[in-house]
Amino acid sequence: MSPLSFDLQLLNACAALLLLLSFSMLSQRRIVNLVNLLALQGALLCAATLLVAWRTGQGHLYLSAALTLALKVIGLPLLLHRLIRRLNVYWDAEPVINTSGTMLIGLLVVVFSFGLAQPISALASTATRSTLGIAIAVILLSFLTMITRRKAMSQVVAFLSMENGLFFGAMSATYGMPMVVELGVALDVLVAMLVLGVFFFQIREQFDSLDLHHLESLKEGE
Amino acid sequence: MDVSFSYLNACLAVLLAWGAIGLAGMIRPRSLGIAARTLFPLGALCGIALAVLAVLSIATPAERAVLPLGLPDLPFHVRRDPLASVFLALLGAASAGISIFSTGYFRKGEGALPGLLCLEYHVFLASMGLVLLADDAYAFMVAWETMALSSYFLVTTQHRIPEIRSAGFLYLLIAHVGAISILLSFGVMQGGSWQFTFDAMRAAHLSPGWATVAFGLAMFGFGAKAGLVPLHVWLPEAHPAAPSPVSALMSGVMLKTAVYGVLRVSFDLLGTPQWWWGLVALGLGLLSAFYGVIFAAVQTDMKRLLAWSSIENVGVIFTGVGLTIVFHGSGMGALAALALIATLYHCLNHAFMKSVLFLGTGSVLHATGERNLGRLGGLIHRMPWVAWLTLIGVLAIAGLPPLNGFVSEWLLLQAFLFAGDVPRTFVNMLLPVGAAVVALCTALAGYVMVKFFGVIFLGQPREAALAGAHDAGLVERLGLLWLALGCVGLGLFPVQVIETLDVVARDLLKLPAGRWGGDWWLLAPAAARHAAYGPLALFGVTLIVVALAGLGVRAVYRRRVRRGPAWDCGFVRLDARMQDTAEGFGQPIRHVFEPFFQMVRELPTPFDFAPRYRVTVGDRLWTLLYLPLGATVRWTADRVARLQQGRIATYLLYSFVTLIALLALVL
Amino acid sequence: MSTLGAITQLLEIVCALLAAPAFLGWVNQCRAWLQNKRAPSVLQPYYGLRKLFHKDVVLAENASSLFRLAPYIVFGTMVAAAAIIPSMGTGLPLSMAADGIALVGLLATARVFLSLAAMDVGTAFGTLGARREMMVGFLAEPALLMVLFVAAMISKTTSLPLIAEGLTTRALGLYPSLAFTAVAFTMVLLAENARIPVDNPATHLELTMIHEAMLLEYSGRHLAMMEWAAALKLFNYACIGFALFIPWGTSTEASGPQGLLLAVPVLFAKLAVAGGGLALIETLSAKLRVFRAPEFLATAFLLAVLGLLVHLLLGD
Amino acid sequence: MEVLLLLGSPLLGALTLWAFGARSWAPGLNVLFSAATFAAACALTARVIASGPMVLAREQFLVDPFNVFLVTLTAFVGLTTSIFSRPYMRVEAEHGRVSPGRLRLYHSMYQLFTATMLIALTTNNLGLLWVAMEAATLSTVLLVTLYRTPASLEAGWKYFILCGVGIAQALFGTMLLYFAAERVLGAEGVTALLWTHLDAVKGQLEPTVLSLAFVFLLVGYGTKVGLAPLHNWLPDAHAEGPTPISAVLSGLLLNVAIYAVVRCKVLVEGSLRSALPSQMMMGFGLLSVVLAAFFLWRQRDIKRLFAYSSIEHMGIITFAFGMGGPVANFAALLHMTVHSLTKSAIFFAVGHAAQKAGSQLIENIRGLVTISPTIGWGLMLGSLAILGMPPFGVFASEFLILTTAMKQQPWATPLLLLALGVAFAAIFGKVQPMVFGETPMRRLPHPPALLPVFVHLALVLMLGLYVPPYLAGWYRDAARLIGGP
Repeated sequence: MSPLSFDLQLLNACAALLLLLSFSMLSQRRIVNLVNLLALQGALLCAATLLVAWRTGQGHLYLSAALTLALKVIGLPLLLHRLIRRLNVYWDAEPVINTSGTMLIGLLVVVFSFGLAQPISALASTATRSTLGIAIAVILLSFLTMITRRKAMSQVVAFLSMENGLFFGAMSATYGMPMVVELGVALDVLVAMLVLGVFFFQIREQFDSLDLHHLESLKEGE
Repeated sequence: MDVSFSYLNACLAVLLAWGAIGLAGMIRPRSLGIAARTLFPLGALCGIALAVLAVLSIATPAERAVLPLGLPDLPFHVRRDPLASVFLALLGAASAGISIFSTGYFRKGEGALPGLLCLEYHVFLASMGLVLLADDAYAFMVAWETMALSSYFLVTTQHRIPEIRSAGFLYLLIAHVGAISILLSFGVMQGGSWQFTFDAMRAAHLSPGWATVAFGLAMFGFGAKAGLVPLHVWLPEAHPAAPSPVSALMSGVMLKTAVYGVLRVSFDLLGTPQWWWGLVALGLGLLSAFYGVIFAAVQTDMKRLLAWSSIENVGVIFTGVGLTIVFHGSGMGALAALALIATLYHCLNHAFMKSVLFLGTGSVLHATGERNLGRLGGLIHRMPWVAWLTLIGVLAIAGLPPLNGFVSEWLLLQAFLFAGDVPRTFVNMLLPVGAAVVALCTALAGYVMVKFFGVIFLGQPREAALAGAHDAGLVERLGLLWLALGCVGLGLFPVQVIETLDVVARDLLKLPAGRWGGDWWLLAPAAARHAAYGPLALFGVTLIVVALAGLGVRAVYRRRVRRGPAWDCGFVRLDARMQDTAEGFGQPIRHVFEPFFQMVRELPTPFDFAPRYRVTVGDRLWTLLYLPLGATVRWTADRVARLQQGRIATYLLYSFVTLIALLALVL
Repeated sequence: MSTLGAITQLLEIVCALLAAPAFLGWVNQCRAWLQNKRAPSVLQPYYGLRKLFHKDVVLAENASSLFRLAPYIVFGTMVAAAAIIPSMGTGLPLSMAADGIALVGLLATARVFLSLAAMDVGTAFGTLGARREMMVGFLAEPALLMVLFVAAMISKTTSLPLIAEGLTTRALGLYPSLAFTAVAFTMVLLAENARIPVDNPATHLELTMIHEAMLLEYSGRHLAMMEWAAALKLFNYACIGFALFIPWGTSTEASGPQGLLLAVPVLFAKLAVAGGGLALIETLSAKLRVFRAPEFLATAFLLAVLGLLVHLLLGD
Repeated sequence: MEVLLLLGSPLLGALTLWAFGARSWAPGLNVLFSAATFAAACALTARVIASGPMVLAREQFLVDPFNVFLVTLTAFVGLTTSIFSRPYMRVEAEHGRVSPGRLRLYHSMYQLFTATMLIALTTNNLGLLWVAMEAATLSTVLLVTLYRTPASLEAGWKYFILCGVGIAQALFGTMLLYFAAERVLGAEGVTALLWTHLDAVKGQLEPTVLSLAFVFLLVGYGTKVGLAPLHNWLPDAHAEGPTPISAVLSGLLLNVAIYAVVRCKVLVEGSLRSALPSQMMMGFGLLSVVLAAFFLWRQRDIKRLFAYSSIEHMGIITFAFGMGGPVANFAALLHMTVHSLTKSAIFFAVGHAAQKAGSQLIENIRGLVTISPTIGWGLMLGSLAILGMPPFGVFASEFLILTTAMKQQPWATPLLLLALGVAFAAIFGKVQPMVFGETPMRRLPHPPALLPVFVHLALVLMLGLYVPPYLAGWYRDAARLIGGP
């Protein structure tokens, strides 16, 4: 097996870091830190995109990287920070499952996603194919984070992290989606954030808190 | 579509006319004059026309047509054959009487608007007709469910009464479940041809297993409609809840569509039924007959009593169906034809007699506002017309010669009697027991009917208010008369009817054409040597004897007739409350068949100044079968509801687990 | 329709009409003898009828026309029933028109009218009697039908004359099925004719009576018709029994007028024996409580069905 | 041209109403734009009838038998709902439940929502389909929370998060699809997400990838369809939003989502040549039908009741598409049509009923037929129609589905029978006392305008007795397109 070229090594390092970040998000309970981790994740994603763009010379990837930078590294974290300050939510409550348990499940999820990615990676022609497993793992770990959180804000952060994972996956499997789609997705994410912002204020106005246990009244079972 | 004259087209035109009459009622829905006094007689005319057409067409070969309605690949197919004609005749003739009666019956301010009633009523009639004519599964199901739906709305005419609402609900629920079952049966019968016409089903070859599944589903579905035990629970609730003409239609005609369905499925669509299916039908029929009649005997509500009696009669009819299948499956064509004729005859009979009785109760209800037998009595003085016409129905349904009920009973017993050669010993042993049960049920029906007539019309009025009761109006009498004449006619001229039914039976059972034996006045299924019944002669002799006796006694003994108070046996005050109540009259039956009833007694204390003994009789099957069923569903629903916790994390977990599980599945 | 047939028919009807009260009287006489009482004359029922016919009718104020019609209907059906039972000869033209099942139907008609008439006046006794009568009826009727069925299955016909003929021509022997049904039939006969142990025709004790309770409101000629009809009923039942179980001696088409001449004394002999037997049973048994009557009749029903099954199993 | 008009009209409407949505004539404008959309849809339909399916705008848009009737249906229900919402929202505003500002939001988002659905239906690009679906979610989130009550906020939040997460899975699925297609269609990626191209080469697509992709797509779009156990947002969102929105959510959005699932299923099945996708869909469908039937049993809120009924019907449709084959597909398409017409009609009637009663609780709504025969009969007939009573069209499709199931998947029929029975008992047992019986409510001075209800019911009735030949032709073509085992 020939040693990988330097840029690929870099890319793999990025991917590994992304996975690490996902784990730390899974265990992180301070919301401010969570947002910072998200910004970092965005930055890594941006870097990875740039690397791939440079390597393959595909123009639209640069644009994609720029979008990521603008939206996910700068825009959304800033927005979230503002919200945190305005709404005064810094801490998430005790997670549903304790941290070590969550980690263990996370580990299983990672193993599962690597297994899942195996057949796909084997088919892929892209140089980045080996990182697909990590993309899936990021998605599923973010999913897990959403499940274990009790504050609306941290759920949203995890949700955005899932989007990051999706982008990373798209990039590693196919060097990104067609431009139209990427633009559309970006627009959707932006709008989603705006809607969420509105939402947070509405929720707080009603419940004086962003704690999700207020949002558990519509149910069937006793 | 061919528009030239054919019986089929003419029948369809009548159905269309019914639909149009119904719609016409909605032009001015509040006008009683238009809806009741004008449109119902028109509907009755249509009924007569349909009956005439159907009778004329019975012996003619099947006709078919395709209507420009329905699903793209499945337009409505219609087909009239002898079997359909018999039931069409039943529908037309019975509904004519009921429609005439309805003309006078519906009054202002009773539940729904007259126009709406008119619409529902005529749609009900038309849909029943379409059920009989349908020749593909879709048209059949549409007509079938329209029938259920329109009758549901008729049942809930007085929807402000909670009991009527729950009766309607139960009715529609069971009807719907039954309809789904019928639909699934059609699904089996189409046999992978994806053709839902009955022709395709006739051509499809099913394995015995699948054929049994189809028969079972059909039996369940049609049995639910017919009110076979244990699917009968809706019937004693829904039939009494409806206005009386509708009760008459439901009991008299609608139940027969279920019989038609079973006959159509087992003999026509499935080809040759397997003989042991007959035992299933026979068993259910006998059970229903017995169960129905003992419950009828202990009822205190006159319409409910009649409803239970309908269960009994449906049971008898299904007994006949079962016999037919057993004989047919054993290759005994002639006997199968005899049993089938008995079945069809009883269908016709029951349509007339039950209609008379229900309409009679309708008149009583109108005159007195009372359904409870315990508050009626002595109405023969106030309502002689209704009383005497009802008496005909009572005697007929009790199976007494020379009226019609006896004829079908006689035929059925003959079929049982000659069953000795079924090539299966076990069945041979079983059939006589069946005959015994039929005999018992008929005798019990007599008991029930004496109670019904005696408590309502005879004796002293149990309530002071009854003194103001008035007899039925002219048109109502006319309707009753028509139906009562039907009972008499069917009773006195059975040969003519049976000759026609024989054609149907031979057609349905695919037997070679032949002629029904016997003279015009003498009913003899096999040969006069074996068994014969000549109602005209019997009736004539009895009548002559009665007349001679009456005239003779009067001529010879001219003693006076004095009126005096009834003998009080030494009691000082003999009042109406000393008569048997309905509960009292049912007491022997309650006593004898106690294990079948679920009774709650309310015994008065010795210190009670106005003591009242009350007993309510419940249906054990309701508590044993339906309540647990409902409880199970509720229990499951409670468990299922716990899935919806309200916590978003849980919901996300569901998605997560689903995703992981599916991915694992794919890997 | 042969002349002989017509003659037999007429003779039977007349004979039934005339002999029925005498048969009742004979039974009563026998019973009195057996109970060591002074017996009334055999003709006592005739005296009773004559007296009643000559009395005024007192109708309850509440009675409807059904009440006045019922005696004639009951009487008429009984006569019609007598006309189709082959008591003397089997060549009855009318029996073509009504077989065994129709006979049961006729008897049921009579019962229903009797009960309805009893309910008409609206006294406690009338309804009570009607209820009890119907209670007896609903079990007795199917039992009787089952009895007929056994005979019908043996001779492959439901026509009573043909059954009788068929049974006559069979070899003499022991038929277990017929034995069962004979017992059942006797029980039905007792119950249907208001005899002990089910009813006691001699008392008017309200707690136990059935038939008399229904007639309580009748008087004069109406009562006479009812009494006569009751006597006819007993006579008819006896003749049904003869036709089913001891049919020997009845005339057939083949035996000609001589047969008919012979049949009359044979019938009277049978009646005499049967009356004695009936009286014996009545003397030896005790009156059952009314609520035990269904059990008594259920036994009869059961026996009849058993007879049927035995017949099917043993094939005789 | 027609497509441009079709998509342009609601987009323009959204913009215009964003500006003027608070004016008194805004509801009229809303109707006007919806009418224009409907007119465009009709024109498009006419063109398709005349000249057959077509691909437009550099292959980005596609009109074929499968979506043309859905487009017309969407535009039609959009129009009737806007007609219904005019008096309905006026009363809401009079009651002070919505401010003029929110009415502006409402009208604008209503148009935007219509636009996104139409884009999702007409686009040929699976990526755009995703974008439009997401946009549809976003535009309705704010509508669901229009009343700003705690319950509506909760419902909106759940809707947003669950559908957001769900649809993210769909994006990943789309990506995997793209990945597989790219290997066949070339790396330039211009055509690799176009459905027509994918359909042409579906036999060469890599089965392993596609099966994974299908799982993600099914879970993703299935969340929007409301398949159990992914359905949890649906009853909340339907019950808490304004009734016109419940009507379009239930009647239209679910259809669009199921459309997306089926489009994907066609590709995956073509590649896999196995029954796996079918089995998954049948499993989801059955589970939804059964669970929804039991959920129905406990409902106390009328809109929630019918929301669960929607889940049940989506389950039936999914099950039918899962069975596949010309008959089942045909039935499923017909069912989509009649369900959306019927369900929206029911919501119209329910909306009026709840408004008159001042409560959505079933126990507070009694004897509607007494205070207003039109509302009462509308609700009664609508419920009976949705319960599969003939001669309404829902019965026609259920007839075909059940008979097919009896032949192809007999194991499923006891479950279906059970579920339909339980659902019937549950819904009818609750609707009957609402419509019939005594009522504490006062009789209305004027009959409410319920034209849309009866127009819908009349159409459903017609579809039960007569399906126009061209519609039947589309169903048949689409059924062939969808294929199946």
